[in-house]
Amino acid sequence: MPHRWGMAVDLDRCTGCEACVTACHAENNIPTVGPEQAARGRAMHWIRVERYWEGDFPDVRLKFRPVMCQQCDAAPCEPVCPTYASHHTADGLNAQVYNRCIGTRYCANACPYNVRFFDFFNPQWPKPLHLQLNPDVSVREVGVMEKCTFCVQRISAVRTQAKAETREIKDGDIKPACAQACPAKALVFGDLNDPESEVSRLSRSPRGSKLLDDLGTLPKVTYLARPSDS
Amino acid sequence: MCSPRLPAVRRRRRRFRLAQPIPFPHKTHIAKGLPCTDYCHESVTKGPVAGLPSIKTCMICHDAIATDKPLIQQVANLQKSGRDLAWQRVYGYPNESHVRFNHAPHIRANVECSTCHGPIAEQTVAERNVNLTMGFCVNCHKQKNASNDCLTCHY
Amino acid sequence: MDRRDFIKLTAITGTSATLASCGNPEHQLIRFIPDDDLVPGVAEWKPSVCPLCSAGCGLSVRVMEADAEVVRNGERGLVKIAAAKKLEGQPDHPINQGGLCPRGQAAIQITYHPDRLTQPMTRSGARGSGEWKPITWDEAIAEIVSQLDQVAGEPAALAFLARPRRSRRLELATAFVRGFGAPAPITFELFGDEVLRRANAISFGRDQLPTYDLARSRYVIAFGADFLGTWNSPVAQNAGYGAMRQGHPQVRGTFVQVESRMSPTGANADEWVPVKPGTEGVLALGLAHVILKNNLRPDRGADRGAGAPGVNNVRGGGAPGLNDVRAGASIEGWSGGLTAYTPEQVEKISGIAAKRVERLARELAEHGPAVAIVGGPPLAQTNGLFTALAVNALNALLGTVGQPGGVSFMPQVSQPLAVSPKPFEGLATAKVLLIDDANPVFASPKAWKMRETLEKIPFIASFGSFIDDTSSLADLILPDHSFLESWTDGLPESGAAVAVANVAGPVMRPLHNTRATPDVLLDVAGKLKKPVTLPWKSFDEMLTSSMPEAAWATVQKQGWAEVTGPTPVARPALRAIAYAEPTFDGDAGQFPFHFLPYASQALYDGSLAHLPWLQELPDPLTSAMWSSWVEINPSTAQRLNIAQGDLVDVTSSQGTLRAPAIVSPGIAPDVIAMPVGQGHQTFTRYASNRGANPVSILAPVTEAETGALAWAATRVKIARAGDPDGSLIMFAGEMREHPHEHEVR
Amino acid sequence: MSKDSARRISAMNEDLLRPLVETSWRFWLLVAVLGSIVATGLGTWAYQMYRGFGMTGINMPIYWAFYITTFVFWIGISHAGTLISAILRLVNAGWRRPVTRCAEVITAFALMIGAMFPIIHLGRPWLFFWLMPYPNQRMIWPNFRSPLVWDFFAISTYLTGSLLFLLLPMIPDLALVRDKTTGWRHRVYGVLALGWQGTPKQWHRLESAMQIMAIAIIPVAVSVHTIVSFDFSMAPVPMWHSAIFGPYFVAGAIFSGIAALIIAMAALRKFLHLEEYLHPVHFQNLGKLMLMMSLLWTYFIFNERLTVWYGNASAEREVFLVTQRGSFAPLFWTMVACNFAIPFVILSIKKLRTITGCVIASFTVVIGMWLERFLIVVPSLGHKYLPYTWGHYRPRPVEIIIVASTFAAMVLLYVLFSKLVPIISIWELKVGEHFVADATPQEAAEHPLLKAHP
Repeated sequence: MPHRWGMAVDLDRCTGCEACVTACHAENNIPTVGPEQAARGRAMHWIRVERYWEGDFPDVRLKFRPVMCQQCDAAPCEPVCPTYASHHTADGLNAQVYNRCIGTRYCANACPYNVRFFDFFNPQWPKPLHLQLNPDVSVREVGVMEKCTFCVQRISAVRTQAKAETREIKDGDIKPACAQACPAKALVFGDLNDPESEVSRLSRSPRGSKLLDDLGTLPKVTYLARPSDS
Repeated sequence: MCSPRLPAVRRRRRRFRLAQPIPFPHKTHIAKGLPCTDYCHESVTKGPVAGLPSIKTCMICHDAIATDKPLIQQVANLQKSGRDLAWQRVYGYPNESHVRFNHAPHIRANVECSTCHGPIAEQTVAERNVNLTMGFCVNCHKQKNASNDCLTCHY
Repeated sequence: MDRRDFIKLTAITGTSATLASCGNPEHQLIRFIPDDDLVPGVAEWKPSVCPLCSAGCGLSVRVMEADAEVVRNGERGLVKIAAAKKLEGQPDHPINQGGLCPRGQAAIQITYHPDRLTQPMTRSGARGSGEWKPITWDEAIAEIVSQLDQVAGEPAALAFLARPRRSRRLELATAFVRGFGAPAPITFELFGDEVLRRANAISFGRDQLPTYDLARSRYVIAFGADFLGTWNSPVAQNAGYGAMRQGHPQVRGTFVQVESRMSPTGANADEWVPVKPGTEGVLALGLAHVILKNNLRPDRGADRGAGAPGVNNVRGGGAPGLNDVRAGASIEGWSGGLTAYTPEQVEKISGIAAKRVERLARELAEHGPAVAIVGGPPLAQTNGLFTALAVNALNALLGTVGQPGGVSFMPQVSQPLAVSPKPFEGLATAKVLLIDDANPVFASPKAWKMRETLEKIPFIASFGSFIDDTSSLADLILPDHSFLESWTDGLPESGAAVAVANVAGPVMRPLHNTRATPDVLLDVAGKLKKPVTLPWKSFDEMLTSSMPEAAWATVQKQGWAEVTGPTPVARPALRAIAYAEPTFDGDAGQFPFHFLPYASQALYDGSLAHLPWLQELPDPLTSAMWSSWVEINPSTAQRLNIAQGDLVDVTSSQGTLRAPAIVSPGIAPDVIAMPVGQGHQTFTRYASNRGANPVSILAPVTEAETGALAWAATRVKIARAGDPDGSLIMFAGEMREHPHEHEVR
Repeated sequence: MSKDSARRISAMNEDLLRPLVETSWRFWLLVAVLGSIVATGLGTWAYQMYRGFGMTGINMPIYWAFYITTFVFWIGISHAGTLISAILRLVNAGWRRPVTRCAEVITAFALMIGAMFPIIHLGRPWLFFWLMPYPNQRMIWPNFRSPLVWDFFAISTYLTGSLLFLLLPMIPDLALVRDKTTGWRHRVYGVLALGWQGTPKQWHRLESAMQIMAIAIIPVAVSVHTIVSFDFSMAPVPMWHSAIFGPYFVAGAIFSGIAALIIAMAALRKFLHLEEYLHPVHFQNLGKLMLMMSLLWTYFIFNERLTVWYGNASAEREVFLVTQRGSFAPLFWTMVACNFAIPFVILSIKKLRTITGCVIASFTVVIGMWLERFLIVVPSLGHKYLPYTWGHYRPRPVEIIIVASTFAAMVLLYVLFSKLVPIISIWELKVGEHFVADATPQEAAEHPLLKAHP
């Protein structure tokens, strides 16, 4: 049976520290765009920690919610792409193929989660910052869309490794950069087709729900609610 | 890092026969019973990159072997001056192809070096004889029943 | 030209083409023989230590082959190097347990920073002009040796300025200056925890920061401490917090935060209790009063004679006779049941309803194990020590000191930190100043006249890797290796149950013509006219000799080892103190608002403002990037006609700063908060002249007992100064999930 | 043939062919001015490609803005023509005769300009051909599920049809130009006239072809704008995902098309001195048609917004409120004024329904319809489901210059066209005025075409 990669985000564990955000930048060669571009709304964060205020002082509360590509099973980004740059893989990932992307940005409009980012310019890494770039991940050029890949390079590496050792991939072998970095262990990644995996167990939790569930996108990221939020 | 000047455009054209620091005779070394994946390109079995051997690798053998040849002496002198052989890559992908090729699984699947690199074993200076187009990869993947998903190579 | 060429041509306008062409350096850069033998394309993981704060998280560094441009023998060329690619938390490290905070992740950019200093330099223009002349290391060392020789024999002529860290590095510096006959290094950190250390010494005999066993707590009440963000050992505390919430089946710990401005930590609380600044200790004692009065004391607290075996060894290292009864004894009226702190009294002082105090006390007592945490702003008041002692006493009463789910103290093998509350005092007499990566010009109030003091010192040498507000005043720059290029060490004070010594060797070769500062000090020590004799030839030799062989072997493998040794015990004089009303600088009529600077989640105390990843990290609460801002309560903003993004003048008795406003519901109407981090005059291309520095307008008020800077005790007034100027850059659009529902309500 | 009608015919020939042979310095000046604006636009586009798409004001999450707005706008304008002239031909409205060609030309040029925008807005415009199904070595086809690929087919079909529809009735006039001119013009128009001799067989074939085209082009035109609306309604974006978008877009397209037509006719009338051929009644009739479309448009937008208001889905409500009374409210109410209030007042009062009145109303409608497209595209994208990601949009100079230059391009193409081809269909006009004899050889006078159009 093919794998079906998914994630569970425990909002009760998440403290909004944003370690995942920097980890993702470091892993995936995400450029910083600088203050002028950031002011124009071009900052790129494949994973972001949304925060919402509730109530007013003094009875005020705050909600954090890390949002990355939800890797939907019925992804609205996929059918709209005219060139198949955005497509579905056998193990359920929403792939973004940079070299096939011509930059219509239609996928980003169709994405209800707004997790797709566009390279408005060629990325800049003033020397020697470029030495940090991860050689396992593409450096995207101007005019293409990019987004969270569930760290497909890590999935691929573990798959290759497992194959070389003629074994199955074990639960916990693969950790995307965000899940690896998370100090509070709020992010759990794994195979949803394996009923025993940690992510499957968490996805079945009664606290679990999908983001914008009513849109019918069938996301593979499950959010586990903070009990006090109900 | 290298500078982004216009000659980069011309480079691809010249790539098929690049000026190497020395005319390395692949043929001679293979004939002497030195397989590609030992010593010189040994990382090919371990990871994604085949690697271009440093002068240190050359000198492991040539410290003793063929030390009378002028070319070898040239190499030895180069090493003494602290410099490495500036090999020019013959096969590779431009960044905008976004190809993440991994040698190791291909070696494990018993793909011959010559499948992708042509008769390099019979060449002296390495030449690019196989055009590694996407069609080339896809056809082979189809034949061998390997995954043909875009995400297999492009990420 | 075919299509591919065309793409290439268009791509050439930017870096991607540059990067693409890097593997094919046909443009004639010479290649040098590599020093490292790495398998290309295959990652190696090496241990290291995060240098950014005193938490001391263990790192696992991904190292891969990369082509670097270097200069060798005056020739520019390419060489394959082992390059650090990513920092991850080390899975087995007892403190961070595999996790890492956003700042730690970004630390790698220190090594590769484009504005990092690459070689020794001497000042060529006027002081502070930013004009430098490159020199060789020999010249640089000769210069510093001659400067030191000139002041040899003058006891207070040499000063060494560093950040307070328990580390062998600082010990080496101490040994150096002591050997020279100078006073110990002056260590200063804006968000230092001297008050809490002193309080812990008084209450528990431990002059260090506490460790919280949050994973096993069922009720956590925190007073101002941003323990999930920037305070103490945030990664360890996050790990514990996650486990407290969802680590146990069916049991979910409750978390209450008491503070006057919602911190990223407070944002996670089940109950958020806004309190008048400086009255947190009163609330703590109010809770204690209710517990005492109603005899709600948990059973486990009945016997407080000995630590429970097998759990966090609070009194570790044998400190017989020290028990936490002492904690209560430090509070006036404790034995009498704290009658001065009835809920009604607490309501009057702190503004928290008596009923709420009563309820919180009952919850605390009933939902054990419970723990109270204090840190940050409450301790940066004139009565900070009282507040810390009060919370310590509450913890003692709750019976969870040294118990599972409570507060404990990590065993220590090093002497406590000697922190200088007023660093400028030690500098007044200095003729030669050595600065090791400290930036007091930025991180101290203008009123301390740090810049003026430094300008008067005849010779300043800086070891830092960057030109910042302080090192721009230096005469000589002796750039250090980055932490990834050299031996690093740290002796964390908290975050684990065992004594941890972090020591890691270099994971990569130096990129630039830099030298490790400890080795430079050792070199200089030997070259002085009257040499300072130190027992080590190099820093790694010092590190080797600092631990047993077995531990050394472990250290080399994993970057840390458990060490043992007698834990130093502090026994400061015990004197019961009572609540004293906090005093603030500035008349309440003229300056109606409390000014609360806080450590930024991204930029910490400003020492990380030069890292682009962190500049572009949206602040967790406001989502601001690359900005400074002033947080204002909506009702206050409305009253003063201030809208989001409007420029606001914040004026204290010390001066005025201007920054854009963020209208935030998570702040009390009489409090104005501002993140520390921006406002550097000089600090690389990313942070220079960006935003405003709230520290600059702080009044030089100090905590009454310890003399530490009371950075939360300044009052300010604010006024709208203009329309938005675009300097406030936000990542988020809206702050509420249902903006209009809110409006309707 | 009376003397009178002979004079009339010769005057007609002279009036309508004059622009083709006489060129004043004013014309060259106009072409120079317009040409330089267009050149600036092209240069700006090149600059945008060179520097990166970030030169625009587009951002996360407003990934479509000025360019797509203008794309939809021009595709809408393109309905001026073919659709209107086809309907008028089919219902045999006699007053259409001087109008049809003006209208059809608008279609062709508006389509060409409109079709540029999906390419201009691409992140990597040099790869635009990946939108087309072309045989390639890698056997990779475009994604036929994508509305953008449907767009490609719809627009290319419509453009082909419109060009045919424009060119077919041009043949007799090109032959006329051929016959009335000498030298290079004679030779060029001789080629363009495709050997038209005006034989009954040719008239018959022209008639059949035009009938077929007139009928065929209507569903194509309707489908084109429906498919353009699918670009939006296929995406789960609040206020986009709407079943009404198809007819709503078509109605809006015809509405703006009529406005463009009125403006074009008035301009031609004034600058080419065609007062004798374009009468106030033509404007009044088109004005009435526009009034009807204005009311229809108003009905649609009322419909759209009312159902959203009652539906009260949270995401849609946010978009609704931000357009209705939030930051987009000034634009929204300007649009309502431009598309409803002003044209309604001008066009429903007979006294105001003069040529000037109609032109004023048309200008407001053109502005209003551009705003309508803008208000469809931008507020929705800026206010999707997760408020954390809401954003603002402000156009940047490159976008403004490129969009503005397309208006100049439209005028330029129109001016050049009117220089090369009689902008009013001479033979149809003659047919309408019973000057059959001159228009056609005698033996063709009995042809059903002429009977059908007395």
